[in-house]
Amino acid sequence: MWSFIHKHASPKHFYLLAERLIPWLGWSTLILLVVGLYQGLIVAPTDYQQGESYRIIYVHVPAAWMSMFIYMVMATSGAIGLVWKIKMADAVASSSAPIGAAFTLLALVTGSLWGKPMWGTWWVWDARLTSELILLFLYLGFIALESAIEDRRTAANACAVLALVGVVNIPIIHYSVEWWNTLHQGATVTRFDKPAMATSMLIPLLIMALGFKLYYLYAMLLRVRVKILESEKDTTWMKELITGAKK
Amino acid sequence: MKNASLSNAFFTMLKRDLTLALRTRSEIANPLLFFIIVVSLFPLAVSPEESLLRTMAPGIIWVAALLATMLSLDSIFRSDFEDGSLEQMLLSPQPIALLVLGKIMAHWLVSGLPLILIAPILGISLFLPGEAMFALLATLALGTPVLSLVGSIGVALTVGLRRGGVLLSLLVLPLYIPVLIFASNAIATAAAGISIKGQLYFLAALFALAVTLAPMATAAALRISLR
Amino acid sequence: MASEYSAKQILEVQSLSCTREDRDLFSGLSFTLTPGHALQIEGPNGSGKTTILRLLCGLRLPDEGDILWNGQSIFEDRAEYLSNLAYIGHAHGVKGELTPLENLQVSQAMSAVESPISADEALEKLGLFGFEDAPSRTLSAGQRRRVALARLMLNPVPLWILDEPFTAIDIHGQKQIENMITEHVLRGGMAILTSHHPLDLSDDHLTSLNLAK
Amino acid sequence: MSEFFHMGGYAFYVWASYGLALVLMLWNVIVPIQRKKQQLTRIKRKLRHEQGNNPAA
Repeated sequence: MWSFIHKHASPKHFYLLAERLIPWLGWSTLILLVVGLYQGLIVAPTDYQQGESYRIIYVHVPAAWMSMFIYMVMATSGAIGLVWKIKMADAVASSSAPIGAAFTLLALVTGSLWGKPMWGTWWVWDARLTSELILLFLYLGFIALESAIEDRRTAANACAVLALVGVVNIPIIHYSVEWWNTLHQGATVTRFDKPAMATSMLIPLLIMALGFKLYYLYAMLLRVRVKILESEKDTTWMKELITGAKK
Repeated sequence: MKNASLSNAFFTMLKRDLTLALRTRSEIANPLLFFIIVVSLFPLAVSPEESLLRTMAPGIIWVAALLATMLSLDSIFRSDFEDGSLEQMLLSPQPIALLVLGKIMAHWLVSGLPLILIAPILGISLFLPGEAMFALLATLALGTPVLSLVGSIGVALTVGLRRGGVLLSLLVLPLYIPVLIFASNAIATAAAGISIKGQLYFLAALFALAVTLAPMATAAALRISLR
Repeated sequence: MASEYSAKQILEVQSLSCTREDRDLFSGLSFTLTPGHALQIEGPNGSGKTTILRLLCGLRLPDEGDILWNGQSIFEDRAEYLSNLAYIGHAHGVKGELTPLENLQVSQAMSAVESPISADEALEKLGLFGFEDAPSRTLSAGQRRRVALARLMLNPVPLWILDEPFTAIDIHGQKQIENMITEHVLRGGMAILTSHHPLDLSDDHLTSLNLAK
Repeated sequence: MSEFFHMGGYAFYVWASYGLALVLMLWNVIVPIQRKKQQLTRIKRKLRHEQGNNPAA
């Protein structure tokens, strides 16, 4: 079993696999996002309570889901790279970090943009937004640590440890913030709720969520491909590939 | 590995770090002075008005304790990294997590304990009511070890870097947030006379989690940083 | 002189290769070290002498190849290998604030071997009589390195890995250390050291490895 | 059509959100593609350089 994984986890195979997958992923992401946007912005009915501003949900919620999902992927692939010393796992983790950070930032800003029309303030210390903010710090810590260490493999392993420590702390942070938020809830319910989701509103959300997942895979593979080009530039297979493919 | 040599290794490491810290006085004094100065900044910055300071006292003291511990974390591995004794520790047949736990305990005794001893005086200066004093001491007693334990992971990750200081705070502070939330809230609730068992249980749970997992993570991080 | 260390303790290095900032320092390096032998590694600065020692200690993972101790990879059962190894690096790890005695006590507690002699005797063997209680920072660089070398006396292990053991040591001291190493090897111990200092060991006890490309 | 862009008065908030989403997602696609091009040219130049001084190889 190991030889199978090691064979497929070798940079060469991964690069060829990525080259084949990238165009498909790119197009399917685009189609899904266009369909999702069409459904979300045009087809889905207006919310009787929040009017049109609720449509921000089709970007905010998938981004929030992705920010959490990608950190989990980073922790798992970091662990794989740390324990089984598979270079590609490290490349996946470090390629995912900027995408995850971008989604977290997107979730934060769209959350504030959605909050403004409803409560008149740009920022409200709501439990989910605060957890998202802390998650952004975790991402920035990961990226900062990775750029601070010169040796690529040491950086990957150190970041894997950080991601694992982070992933253990995420539920604790989330619980603490939720608990802290309910304490200071006070009378006015500033609960940051999604409106009651009619199916016609829910479908676009699921399409967008799927589109974001494919997009993540697409963007991550793009970055992994560049990392392979950088780390394997002296290998014979790379040279043949480049000289062979004279495009 | 006879357990006699295990406990011997642990206590030797603890004694070693304590003697080293006691011989360089400044290592103990600096975090303590920092703690006092930061706390006394708030009345100047916000207002000397009693009721305001009383409500903010738990938060001020705990944020200052957080930052003071953060500053003193560097001393756990920095000098050992520079003179090669960290390498010797990694090459010891004794389990590294145990040796690291000894060093972290020494760091807590040198940095965490003084904070606990001086905190009541600062509490009084911020008009903290008498009922909250026990909560202040209890939360610091349970919380500062977690700060040292979790902080040691961050400092182990950045020990090899020249300018690791700022990076250390970015790595470690987010992980301190649960402790900060439950500790400062416990003091505030106690000040209002309500029982704080729940918060203390949670802090104790964080302590148990940190004391079991953190040394292993720190050992792994050290092995990686010293590659 | 019967060998104190069991004959089956063999260090095997199989086609080791290591790169640093995508410049490969060495590749395909293989050798076997058996009891009663020393390996002297020479080469210009930056040729990876220290890197090899750190690889042999298991501090650093090689890019390719493996290192076996008694037929088992040192990266699997670390404690077993480390209890038979003593490494003294260029930064030898003697704390300036602690006295030589205290330094030795710490290294004694961290090793898993009973010490045949007391710390005082070990220090005396390295010519540090009378300096036992002074803080190490008051000692000269050469004396501090001897405190580090005294660990080898205090915790007898079969395999010594020494990085430039003769630096900052005076002529008389170098002779002492040379004897220490040769005695250790003739007693059936093993040593790997990086140094240009000639060791008077016959060829069947000493092999040298030159890293100059 | 203009009613659609008006978004029931919330035009700024909705389009700011979607605009930022577009910018961030495009950025994470364009940057790697550009870096791939740069890296490819760098490798090709290195290859030409290698082939240049030992054409027989």
